[in-house]
Amino acid sequence: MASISVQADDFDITGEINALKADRVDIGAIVTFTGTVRDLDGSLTSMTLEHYPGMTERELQAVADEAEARWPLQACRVIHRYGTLSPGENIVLVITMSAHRHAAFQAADFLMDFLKSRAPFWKKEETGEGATWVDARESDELALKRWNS
Amino acid sequence: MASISVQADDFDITGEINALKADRVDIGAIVTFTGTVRDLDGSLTSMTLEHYPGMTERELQAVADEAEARWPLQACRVIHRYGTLSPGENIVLVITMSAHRHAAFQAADFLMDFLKSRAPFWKKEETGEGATWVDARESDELALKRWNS
Amino acid sequence: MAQLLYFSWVRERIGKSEEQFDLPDGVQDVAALIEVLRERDNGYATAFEDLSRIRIAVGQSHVGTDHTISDTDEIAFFPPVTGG
Amino acid sequence: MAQLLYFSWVRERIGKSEEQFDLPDGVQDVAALIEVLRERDNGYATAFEDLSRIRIAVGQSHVGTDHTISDTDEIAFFPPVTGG
Repeated sequence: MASISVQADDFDITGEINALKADRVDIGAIVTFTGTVRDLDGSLTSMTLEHYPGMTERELQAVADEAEARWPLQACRVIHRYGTLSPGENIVLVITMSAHRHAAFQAADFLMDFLKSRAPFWKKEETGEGATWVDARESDELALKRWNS
Repeated sequence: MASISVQADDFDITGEINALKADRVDIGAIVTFTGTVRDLDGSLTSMTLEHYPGMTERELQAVADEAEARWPLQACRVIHRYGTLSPGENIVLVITMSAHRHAAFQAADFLMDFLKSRAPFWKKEETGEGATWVDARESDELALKRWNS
Repeated sequence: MAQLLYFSWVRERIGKSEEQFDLPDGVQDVAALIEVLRERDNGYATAFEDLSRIRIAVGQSHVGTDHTISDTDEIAFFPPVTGG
Repeated sequence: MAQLLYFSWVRERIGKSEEQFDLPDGVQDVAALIEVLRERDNGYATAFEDLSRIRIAVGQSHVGTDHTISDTDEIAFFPPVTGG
């Protein structure tokens, strides 16, 4: 079953992969996606992620279960951080494991698209000028439509 | 510029990401693909990867450069192992970093498809019954066609 | 009493993150609740001034403004999500 | 002298991984070279019995059987690759 975590702490990708994979030898393909705090113009001091405890876990579990229903995955893990993060820090980790590489790629891509539009997190960017809530992007809504057919 | 390695030694994904990313804060999305030695029916003793030294490095560099030309990547790394590996061990690692997640996903997917059909490696599987060269799969040739349009 | 939750700039405009709220008679869906809240004060009015920017969860599931609500529900209002 | 390289089961069938080879007069492309090699002994004949299973690199780049070759080339023969 897909495993999810909502946590303040950072994660270690190699460690998470090893814990998921353990001694299994039926996995041929492992895909990870890591989202990090981006600061394109050098003005960002920090980013704070607010979330909706309870609903966050439900939504992450639901999207991970859906990925496991759509693709032949041997393991699936989602970790999303909350709290105040610095530029360059990790925000989110998705890991998919499958016998087949295209299943692992597609499931990870799908997980990120759904997470972006459904998981109740809100980013606030702090700069020298003050703090601003990040606006949702229409492209994230559009990305979801790829998975409806 | 894309960085490639052909090596006998194992790799550490977190370590490779940290080395590539360093202190950069303009990266928002990191995708990794890891291919591992699969043993679906429990009969595999080991797998040996033969390669063509010289040409292997050229092909890996060419496909990584092509990925950087097609997508806006901030970093791209390919590591491919050779030699004798046990079931479950790592074979190949692809890392792509971009400001945008779809670019990172597509570039990693592309890299694996091209690598599978162009990089001069040959797998030999050893079981209790003897050793067999793994046959190329037609599906790997077909996967390439996705990237021609 | 319904439990109302507010997040992100909805929370900041209203000035609180949660409250108990007795659904008035006749308020049977989210849209009707929003109309009632808007009348309370300027913070609520500002939070709900553009409903295209408001998302709703009832019982921790995404719903639309036509979703039926009752006095035991957990009802959350927030902007479009921006995690990941 | 051309440098010939063999990999995987092509190497095993021929019984060596590399050799120097003096291209005979008239051998100007890979296809002609394969015809000459096939005649050398049963190992070569078996290695090259099904050309649909043979891939070729000249100067460490993938080429087809119609690729022109010269006496200074590095010419490699191998099965379809199976890395990754």
